[in-house]
Amino acid sequence: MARKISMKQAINEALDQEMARDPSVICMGEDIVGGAGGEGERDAWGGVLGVTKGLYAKHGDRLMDTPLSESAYIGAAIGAAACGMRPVAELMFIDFMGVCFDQIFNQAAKFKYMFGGKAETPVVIRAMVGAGFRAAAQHSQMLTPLFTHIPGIKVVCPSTPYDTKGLLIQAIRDNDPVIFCEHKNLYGFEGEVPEASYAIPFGEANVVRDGRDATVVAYGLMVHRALEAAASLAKEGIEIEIVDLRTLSPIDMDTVLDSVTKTGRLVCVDEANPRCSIAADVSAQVAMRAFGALKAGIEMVTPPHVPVPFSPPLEDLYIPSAAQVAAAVRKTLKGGRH
Amino acid sequence: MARKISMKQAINEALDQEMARDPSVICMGEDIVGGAGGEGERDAWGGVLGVTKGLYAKHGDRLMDTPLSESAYIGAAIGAAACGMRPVAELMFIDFMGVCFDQIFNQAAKFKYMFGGKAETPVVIRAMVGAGFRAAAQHSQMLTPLFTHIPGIKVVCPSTPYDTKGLLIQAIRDNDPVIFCEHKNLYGFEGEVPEASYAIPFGEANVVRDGRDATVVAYGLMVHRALEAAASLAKEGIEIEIVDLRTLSPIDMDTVLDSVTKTGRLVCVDEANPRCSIAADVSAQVAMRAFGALKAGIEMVTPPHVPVPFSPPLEDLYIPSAAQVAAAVRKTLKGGRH
Amino acid sequence: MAGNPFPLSKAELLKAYRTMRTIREFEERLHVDFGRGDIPGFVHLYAGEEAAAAGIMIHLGDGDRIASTHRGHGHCIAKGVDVGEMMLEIYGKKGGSCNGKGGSMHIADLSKGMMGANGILGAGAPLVCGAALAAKYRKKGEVAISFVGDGASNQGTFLESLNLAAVWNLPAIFVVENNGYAESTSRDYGVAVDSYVDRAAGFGLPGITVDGTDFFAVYEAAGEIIRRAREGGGPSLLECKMVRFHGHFEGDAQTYRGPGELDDIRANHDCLKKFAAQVTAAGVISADELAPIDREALAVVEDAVARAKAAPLPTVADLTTDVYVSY
Amino acid sequence: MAGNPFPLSKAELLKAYRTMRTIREFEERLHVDFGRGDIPGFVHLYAGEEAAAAGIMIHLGDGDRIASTHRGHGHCIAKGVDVGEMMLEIYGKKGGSCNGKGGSMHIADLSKGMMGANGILGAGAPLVCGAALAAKYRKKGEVAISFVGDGASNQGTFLESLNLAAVWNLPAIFVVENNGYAESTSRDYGVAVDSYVDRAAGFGLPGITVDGTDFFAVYEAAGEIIRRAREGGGPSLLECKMVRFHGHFEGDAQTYRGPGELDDIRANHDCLKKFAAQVTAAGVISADELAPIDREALAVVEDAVARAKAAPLPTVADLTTDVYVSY
Ligand SMILES: Cc1ncc(C[n+]2csc(CCOP(=O)(O)OP(=O)(O)O)c2C)c(N)n1
Ligand SMILES: Cc1ncc(C[n+]2csc(CCOP(=O)(O)OP(=O)(O)O)c2C)c(N)n1
Ligand SMILES: [Mg+2]
Ligand SMILES: [Mg+2]
Repeated sequence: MARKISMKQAINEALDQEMARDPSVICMGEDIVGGAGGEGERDAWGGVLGVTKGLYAKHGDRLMDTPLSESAYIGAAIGAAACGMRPVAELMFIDFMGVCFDQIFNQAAKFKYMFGGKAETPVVIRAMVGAGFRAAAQHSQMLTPLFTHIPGIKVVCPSTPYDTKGLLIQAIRDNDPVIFCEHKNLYGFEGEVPEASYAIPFGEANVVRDGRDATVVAYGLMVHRALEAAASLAKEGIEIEIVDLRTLSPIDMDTVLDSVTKTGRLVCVDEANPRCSIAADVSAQVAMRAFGALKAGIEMVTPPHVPVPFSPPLEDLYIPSAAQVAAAVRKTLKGGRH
Repeated sequence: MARKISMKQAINEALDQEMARDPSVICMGEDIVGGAGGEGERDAWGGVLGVTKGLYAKHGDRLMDTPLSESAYIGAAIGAAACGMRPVAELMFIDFMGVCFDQIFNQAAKFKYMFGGKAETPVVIRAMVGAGFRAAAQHSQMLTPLFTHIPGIKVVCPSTPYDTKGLLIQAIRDNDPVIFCEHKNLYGFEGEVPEASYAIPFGEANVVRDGRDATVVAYGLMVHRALEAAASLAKEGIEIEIVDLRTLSPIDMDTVLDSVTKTGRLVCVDEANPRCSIAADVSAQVAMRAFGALKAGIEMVTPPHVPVPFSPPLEDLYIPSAAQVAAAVRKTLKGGRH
Repeated sequence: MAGNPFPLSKAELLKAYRTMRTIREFEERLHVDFGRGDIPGFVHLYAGEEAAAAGIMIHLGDGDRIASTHRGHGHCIAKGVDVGEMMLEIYGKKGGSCNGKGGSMHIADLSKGMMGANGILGAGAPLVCGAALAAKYRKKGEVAISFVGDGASNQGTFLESLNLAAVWNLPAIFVVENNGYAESTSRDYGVAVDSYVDRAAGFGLPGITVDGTDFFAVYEAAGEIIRRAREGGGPSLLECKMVRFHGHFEGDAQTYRGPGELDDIRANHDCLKKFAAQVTAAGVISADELAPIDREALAVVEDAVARAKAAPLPTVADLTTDVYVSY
Repeated sequence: MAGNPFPLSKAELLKAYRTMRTIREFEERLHVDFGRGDIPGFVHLYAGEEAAAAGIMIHLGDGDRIASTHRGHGHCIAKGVDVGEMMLEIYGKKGGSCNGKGGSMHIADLSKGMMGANGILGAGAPLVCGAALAAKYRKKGEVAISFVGDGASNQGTFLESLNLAAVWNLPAIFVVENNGYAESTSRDYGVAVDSYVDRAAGFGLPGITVDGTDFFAVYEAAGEIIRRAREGGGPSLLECKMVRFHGHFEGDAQTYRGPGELDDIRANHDCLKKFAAQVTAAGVISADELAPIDREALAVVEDAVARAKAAPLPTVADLTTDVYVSY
């Protein structure tokens, strides 16, 4: 069996390998090294949860700590990308996008189109997403739909260490701006990851479980909730097919449509708030493009349309559970054409 | 027949009447008066397209010009709202949200929930939306889905001068934060508007045309495109029902579901980019909640997933047309259960 | 009161001491309880910085607004937010300041003029411009104060607010709590100028730097600029140089600190020790008069913890309420 | 070259004059054509401000980057962007700098180091930090320059960038084009300090203010700070005080101007007139030598307009290309 490492280590390794391979790859972010300007340890943090720890020893000043100015340094990463570098900027929590969104959605995302195709902006913005950390409303959001809505950026949200490494390497090599969403509650999740470098192409969803009865579409942490649900449903004789989107933009609708054509039923699971969500997006596309294959109404499993609460029992209720996924599957199986 | 005024005048009148009625209503924004600090005319602009012109003469310093610092002054409007005022802040173009989004989505939208219900933030943020002005990628976006995705804010986008006046008055009186989206290509559009003050409740869609054959859901400028399409379809004997959402958050799904239950067919028209759009949101909810009523696949009519181009013929192709709406209606009428 | 060299009465001095001691006990207790795993989430402690909160807030009433930071407990306590409700909140319990929905980083109490701790750096500054604007319209001489860390002073929101406050001549005060670090990064790496007074000057604001571990230095500087703001004299910036006793957040190993740094700051820059030394040396208050306050503060905190542990958690019904005033 | 009191050769002087005159002709022609309804969208003219673009850009090569503003035509022309392609772009035609997709507010040519006009105020400053960072890694002594208006200097993005450039010691230069107005609002309303040099100092940047209508003043100050940046001496701010001949955008009635203001600035603060007077008074260049340049600049612009009018429009196939490098 291959080596098992955590998602955190997979990110570290992908960055390490790409920095070694390509001198134009640089990293920047708040405390991604840590200890700058002080009298203690350099590389004191390696990012707020230690993801980039150890890279400074290998790559030195190609990792840059930044002042607490996301507009300036995310914008600088974008500007440097437009001038031939391949910067990987860390936004720490995706919730902080509100102080620097213009640089992402009006600058990086639009350069190529606005400039008539004459610009390339190969920047990667890494950010933690998702709830479950008891970090409350401003440090726990998904926000993937906000980026997915914007043409010109690519949005990635892996569910396993294997995908994380391969997709991050692809993100760095990709010539378009990429928002790379790391679920903080998966950092410790371990899985098999080859040591050698590899890239996973964007726009290829992964069928992580085959099944005939219903299609469950998910990404990030929700893939694991879907897998849990599958285990309990299997005991009832219900076999669900699980599609892990992996990249939200571009999105691999073909795989989703193929699966729905086979199963005739669709449940979309999303940790983002429901309105204008990824779940809604996938549901709508299926309702438009594979209506004939649908045997019952589509189900969406999302948090309620509320901010993320702090108190642990509330937060646990907020995040879609395996039980909710299973219930939605049962519901769509009961439904049918009148 | 009642008096006819333009949408621009309707906004001006709503602001005027509310400022007269309630001393806690104040307005702020870049050049909403104009001429500040200079030697020429005061009230030189009344906003970049003259919407607030004349209010300064009546309400004086309750209209405040601001430095070009959207974070600071939109945030100030929010802070003042939390302290008992009813500020109406103008963001000029909604495209500028990227420099001040945090104040809107992490502050205003979340105060009530994060603070356990103990805060009220009755702020209105007015902004121009939409394409057609040859203003290119950074001055022509809809972006309504970005705000609609966020719990805690309300999102309004009227299609007529009558609705504009009533909804803006409601927005000002409403105790939640409201993003009030004004389609710049409707500013000159005229319609009947009573002089007396009136409020239109949020969350009540308007069936602007009755029809039996298909439901077309739209908002803002797209309502007019749908009406155009209806006229040409009627000649073919096709009668569409048009639902003008008016408010996107809260959204009146009941009216949409009732209409779809009657017609069995749905076309969602949206000037926003397609991914995670309002069109997708409505489609998904219908596919979940009224699947049994659907006789054919849902159709969505949106721009392509590209930024707004500058060149007039490209921009005209970008914006969904009446012909595209009509074609989508014809398509869903041809579709049907297999 | 002959023999009192301080600008405050003995009662006021005792009150200030009680505020600082309550904050200290509150934070040290959280440190212990977090270490035990009793407290969920991110917790940023204010211990070591108490003199700033106390020295500023003593000038304020409930009508004056403040906006705080992620490191907000000290500001809350000094502004009069109920310690028991705060503890309930930090434990995620019903009856907490935010009914358990906010947690440490979002404690607010608008009835006390406390507009919220904030998980977004710099976000309080624009809000405080708005509070100050409201005060200007109300014409009751109220002020609004934004707290910001040395690191967060590089946020555009904060910088824009300095200009807006100056342009509108708002009764707004910007307090930079300079504790030398932003997370693990030294203040001198993140900010290229030595003094925040220079930065303020670049926006047209008067600024002043004080030893933030010296209650009296803070008290005097804050009093002066708050008075000016109340009288229509406009905004100012106050830099408090201070120390943080604990890590950036609980769980931080603090390897970025220099050798002996923590011992030194606890020994030589403890604002509570300094205050006690000052008032006892002047003979205004005796150590015996301070001791009961220490005991009472401890009791208040212990009581708060006990009640927080015993209190019920929110339930599913709470999940979907409080999003909107009207639906 | 005895008798030339200027720091530039006669050839360089003629080149600078040609740059400025080309900008002027370009803008005055757009003013007329916009009035006729020939040009779609928002158009912000640079006429009156030419000396700044010319005096700065003359120091730069294609490897040096600039990021411009909504008022970007002058920067583009001075940076060497093709005038014909610019005109095609402004007319929304195929073959334009952005193939018609960008328009006046988004003209870019990365091959010339021109990173784009920008419809978002202040947005160029972070981008320029990145360009300067890239230059630092490349170690070829390249610099990057951000232009920003007096009004946009209050954007948080711009302010954060000053700090970042200082902290990272970047070869970045921030040019504040202070034309006295942000739309209809006077600069003195929007900014509470008299000098941008003070604002720069608040971030640790050296700053200098020059008469932006005096080509030679701009030339010298820019040369000095660009040299410093190339040599690793770090970022600076340059404030150019200047005048804008037209409205904020085409269609602006400019009632906010004082009586006689427009006449005065055209008569007494025309940078082209000033330049011509300076070089002819010094006897270095005669009026007869300038006249052909005037004619040539006019011809270049007229030719560009003729070609732009005749050029084909983009077609439906162009609508959906150029969003991504790879799909
Ligand atoms: C916009 C934003 N960026 C980054 C963070 C993450 N963060 C939280 S606290 C902190 C350090 C703040 O340092 P400083 O302002 O000096 O305050 P201190 O913690 O020292 O009190 C950082 C980077 C955040 N919460 N918000
Ligand atoms: C973020 C943002 N806010 C507002 C605007 C609208 N706007 C365009 S130009 C302008 C005035 C700019 O003034 P200044 O920076 O002095 O430049 P000038 O026009 O004088 O060259 C404004 C407010 C914008 N484009 N972007
Ligand atoms: Mg600090
Ligand atoms: Mg200007």
